[in-house]
Amino acid sequence: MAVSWLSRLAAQSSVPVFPVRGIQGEAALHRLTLTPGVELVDSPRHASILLVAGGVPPDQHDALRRVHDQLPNPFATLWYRSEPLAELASATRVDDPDALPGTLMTAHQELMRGKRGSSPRLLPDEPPNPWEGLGDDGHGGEGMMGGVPYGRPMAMNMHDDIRDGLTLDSLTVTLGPFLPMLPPGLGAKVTLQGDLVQSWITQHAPYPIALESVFLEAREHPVPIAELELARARYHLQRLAFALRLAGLERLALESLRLAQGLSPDSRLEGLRRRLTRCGFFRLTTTGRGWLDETLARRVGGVAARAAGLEEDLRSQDAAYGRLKFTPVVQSDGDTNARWCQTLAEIEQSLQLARQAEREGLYSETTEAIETPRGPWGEQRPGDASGVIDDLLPGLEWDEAMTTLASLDLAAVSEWPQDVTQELGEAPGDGADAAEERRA
Amino acid sequence: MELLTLFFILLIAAGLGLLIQWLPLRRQPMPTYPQRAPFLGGGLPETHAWSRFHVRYYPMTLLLIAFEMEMMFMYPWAVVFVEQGMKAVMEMGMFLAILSVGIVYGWREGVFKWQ
Amino acid sequence: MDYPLIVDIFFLLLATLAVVSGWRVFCTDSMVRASFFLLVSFIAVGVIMILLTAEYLGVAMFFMMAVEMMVMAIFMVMFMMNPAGLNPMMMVHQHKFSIAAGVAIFVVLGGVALLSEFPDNPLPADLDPVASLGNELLGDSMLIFESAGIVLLTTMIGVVVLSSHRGRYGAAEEGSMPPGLEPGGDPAGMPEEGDEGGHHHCH
Amino acid sequence: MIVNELILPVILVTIVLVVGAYLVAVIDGMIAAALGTPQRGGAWLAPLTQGAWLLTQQANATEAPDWRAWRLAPALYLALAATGLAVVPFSPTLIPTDLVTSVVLWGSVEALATVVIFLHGWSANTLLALIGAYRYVALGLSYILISMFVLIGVALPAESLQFSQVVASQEGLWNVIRQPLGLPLFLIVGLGMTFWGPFNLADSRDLAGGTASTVSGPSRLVWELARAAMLVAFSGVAASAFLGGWLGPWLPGPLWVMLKMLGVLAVLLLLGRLLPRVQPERCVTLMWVVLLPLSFVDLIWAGVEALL
Repeated sequence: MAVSWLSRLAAQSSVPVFPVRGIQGEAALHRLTLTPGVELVDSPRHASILLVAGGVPPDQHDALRRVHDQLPNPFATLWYRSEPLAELASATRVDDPDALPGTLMTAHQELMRGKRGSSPRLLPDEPPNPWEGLGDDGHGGEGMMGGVPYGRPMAMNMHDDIRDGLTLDSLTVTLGPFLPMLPPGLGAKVTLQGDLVQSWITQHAPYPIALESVFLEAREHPVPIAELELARARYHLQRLAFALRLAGLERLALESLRLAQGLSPDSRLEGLRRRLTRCGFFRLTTTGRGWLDETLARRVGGVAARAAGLEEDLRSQDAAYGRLKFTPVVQSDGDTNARWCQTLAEIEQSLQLARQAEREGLYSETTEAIETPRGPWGEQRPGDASGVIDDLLPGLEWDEAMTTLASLDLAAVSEWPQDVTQELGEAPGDGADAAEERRA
Repeated sequence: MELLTLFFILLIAAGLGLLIQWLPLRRQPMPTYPQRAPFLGGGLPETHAWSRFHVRYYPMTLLLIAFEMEMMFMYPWAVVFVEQGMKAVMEMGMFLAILSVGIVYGWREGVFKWQ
Repeated sequence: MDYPLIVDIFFLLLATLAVVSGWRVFCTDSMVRASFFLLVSFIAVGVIMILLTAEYLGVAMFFMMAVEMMVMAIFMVMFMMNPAGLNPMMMVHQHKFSIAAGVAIFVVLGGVALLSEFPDNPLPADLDPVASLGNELLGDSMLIFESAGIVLLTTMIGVVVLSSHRGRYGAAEEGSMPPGLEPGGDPAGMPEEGDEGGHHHCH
Repeated sequence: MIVNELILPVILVTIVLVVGAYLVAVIDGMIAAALGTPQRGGAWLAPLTQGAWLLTQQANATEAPDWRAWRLAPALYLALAATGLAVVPFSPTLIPTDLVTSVVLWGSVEALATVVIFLHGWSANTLLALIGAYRYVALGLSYILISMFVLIGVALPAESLQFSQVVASQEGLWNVIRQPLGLPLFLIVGLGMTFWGPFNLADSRDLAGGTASTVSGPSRLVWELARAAMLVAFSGVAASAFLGGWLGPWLPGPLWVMLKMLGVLAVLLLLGRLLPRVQPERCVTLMWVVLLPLSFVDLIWAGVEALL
C-alpha cells in the first residue's frame, strides 16, 4: 500500500508543533526548542500538533478555539499544565516537563499511523457573515464595494495615511493573544495601511510572567547574590533568544538558550556578543526606531529605562551590592538598539557580579526593594506596561513594530514563582490562573 | 530545437507542480470556514485583506522602470564591447553617468526610504 | 525560407494564446489578474518573436514586461477600488465606439498584411542580430541613444519630483526646510520670512 | 539526434532539479546540525519524512482566495526554476537550451520570479501573506538591476550573451578571479531570488511564514520544493558564469558543473544560516545605494579587464 508506506515515512518526521503560549508556559517551550525531533512552527497551518502550554484564561477560550480550528487535518492537541477545553475533555494532558517531548512524538506518530483520530472541529462550519445567494450576483456583494462578498465586507478607507497622507484602504484586524511574534497573551486591535501600523490599541495585556523563585525569596530574606544574578542573566538570555529567533538567527537563539540553561558564574558572554556583532544583528535588524522618552521609559522600567539613560536600579540601594562596587550600566539612546546593547551589558554585569559574590559569599541585604530583571520591585511588583506600545507602535512598519515589541519587556510580574506547581507537585495552575485573572 | 526542449522542460516542471497538488486534493472536502479564516493568533480581521494596498516604495518602482529601460540597451552593447574598444567605453560611460545622476538625485530625495 | 511544420503549429498556438489572454484582460474583475493576463499575452508575443529569430527582442520582451506588469499591478491595486474584483464589475466603457474602432483597426491592419508587398532580401546566415544591434547603437544611432539617456534622466527626475513625498529636508507637507548655509542660519535658497505678500527678491 | 537534443536534456534537467532540491534540504540540515540545531535522525532522511508528512496533510484554503493563481504560483515557480536550470551548459555539447541570448533569458527568469512570488502571497487574501508579498516585490525589483550589471560584466569578455560562450571565455582564467566583485554580488541576488536567509522578506518569522503562512500540505510541499529548485538553478548559473562551468581537469564536464553547483549551494546555505534578516526598508537602501554602485564598479572593472 502506497499510502501506508507514506504515512510510515511521515511518522518518522520531526514533530511540527504550534505552541499556544499560555500563562507560565514559556519554560517548557524553551526546553522544547532544544529538544531534537521537535520543531516549533509559527503558523498553525504548518503544524500537526497544537500544544497549549500553560493556562489560558476563560475569556480567551474563543480565540483558542479559533486557533485550534485553523490546524489542517490530521492534527492532535496536547495540554501542558493546562485545562483542556470542555469540548475536548478526553484530550491528552501532560504536567511533567520531562514527559512532554516523548508525548509529543508519540502523538504525532499515532496520528500519522492512523491510531489516533484527528481532533474534532470546535466551531460550526459557517462563514463570518452569510453570503451565499445574497446580493446582486449571489456572492454576497452589492454594487462596487458594498455587501459581504464571500462572507466579509471589503476594506474601505477610513483615514489619511499618517506618513504620506494618501487615502488608501486601511485594514483593521484583531491580533493575538496567541500570535507567535507578540508577547504571550498580548491582544490588540490594529489598523494597518500597507505594512505601516496606523493605530494600535492593546486589548489584552500580556500574561504576567513568573520569575524564578529566588526573586520572591529575596523579598523575604537575604539570598545569595550569585544565585540572584545568575537568575537575572538567565532571564535576559531567554528574552534575547526570542528576539534572535524572530530575526532569523536560529543558531544564535539556540546558543543563547543553551547558555541560559547551563549558566554558571564562570559562563562567558563574549562569544555570543562577538558573533552577534559580526553577523550584523545590530546594524541590519534592530533599528533606531522604537524610541522611548523618559516618561514612557520610566513606565516600562528595568532595562528599557536604563537604556533610555535613567540611572535607576534598586540594586544600588543594597549595601551588599555597594560592597561589590555596583554601579548601574546605562545607555543613552532609548531605542531598540540601545535596549539590546543594555541587555547584553547587563547580562555581562550580572555574570561578573555573580563571580565576585560567589567568591566572597555575599548575601543580599535589602528586602524591601529589589531589582527584578523586569524592573524595580519596591512598594509593589512591576506592573503591566503594555499601554506604552499604543503610542509607540503607530508609524512603524510591521517589521519594525515586531522588532520593537521583542525588545520591550512589558508584562507584569506574577505573584507566583516559576516552579510553584512543580515543587508543590500538584496539578497545574488552575488556582494560579484564577489568581492571575483576578489581578488582570 | 532549443525552444522545443525548453517547452518540454517547462511542461514537465509545471505539470509536476500541479500534479503534486492536485492528486491528493481530489478526495479532500473543502475545509470548514473557521479553518479558512486568516491566522492572526486567535484574532479576526474585519474585512478582506485585498484592498487598495498602500505600497511604501512606489517612487522606487518608477525609478526602476526608467533605469531598466536603459539597461536593455546594454546587452547588445556588451556583445560588441571588445570589438569596438574605447568607443564603446566612452559611449556607455557617458550614458551611465547621465543615469547615475538620476539615482543620486533619487537617493538624495529619499526615494529608497519607505514613504 | 523553409522551416519545420512545428514552427507553424507553435505560431498558431501562441498567437491564439496572445489574443485570448489579451481579451481576458478586459473580462476579469481582478486588477492583479488583468495585469498578469497582459503579461501572458506579451510573453506569447515574445516567443513568437523568438520564432522569427529576433532572439534578443523576444527575450527582452519577457524581461521588460515582467517588471513592468509587476509595477503596473502594484499601482492598479493601489488606486482602483475593489482591486481584487470581489464584487464583479464592468471593466470596459463606450462599447459601441470601441467595437467600431476595434473592427476598423483590424480591417486596416489585416489589409496591410494581405495587400502590401514584403521585401524579400534574405539575410546572410551568419548574421548575429544582437551584435548588429550593438554596432548600430555605437554607430549611426549613437546620438539617438544618448538622447534616450537624457530623456530617461528627465523621466527619473520627474518621477522623483512627482511621487516622492519624503524630500531631502523632510516630508513634503511639513514644509521641507533646507538647513542654513552656516550653522543656525536662515534656510538656504528660500524666500525670506514676511515675503509672502508675493514680492520675491530677484538675486 | 532526438535523443541527444531532446530527451537527454529534458531528463537531465528534471533529475538535477529534483535531486538538487533534495540535496539542498540535506545540506541545509547538515549545516543546521553543525551550527547547533538539535536533530533527531539523519539529515539524509529528514527531507523525505518531511515531504511525506506534507503529502498526508490536508491542503488548507482561505475564505476567498484567487484559487487558480494560488495553486498555479508554486507550480510556476518550479517551472521558472526548471527554465533557469535549462540555460546552464553542462558540457560544450550538452546544453538543454542554448539560446543566443540565454543570459537575458536568465534575467527574465529573475523578473518573472518576482511576479510569481507576489502572486503566491497576494492570491491567499490574508493579511500576513499580503504583507510578505509586497515586501518581496520591493526586494525583487531592487536586486534585478544588480544582477543585470553583474551578468553584463561576464558577457563582456565572452562577446556574447550565450552561457556556453561565457563558459568558453573562462578557459584561461575563471571570472571569479577575473572579476572579483561579481560572484559575491551575484550570490546576494541568489539569496534574494529564493528569499533565503537574510533576504527572507516574503516568508519570514515575523509574518508567521508570510506568503506560505496559509498554505499547508501538498501546496506547501511544492512551494518549498520550488524554492529549493530555484536555489539549484541559481547555483548552476553562478557556476557557469563565474566558476568556469564544465572547465576543469580529469573529470568529465557535467561532473565539474555539478561539483561547482554543490559548492555554490553550500556557501549560499551557510550564508542563509549565519546572517540575520535584513529590514525591508534598509534592504532597499542597501541594494540601491551600496550594492548597485558596487556592481557599477564591477562592470567597469570587467570592461577594463576585457580590453587589456
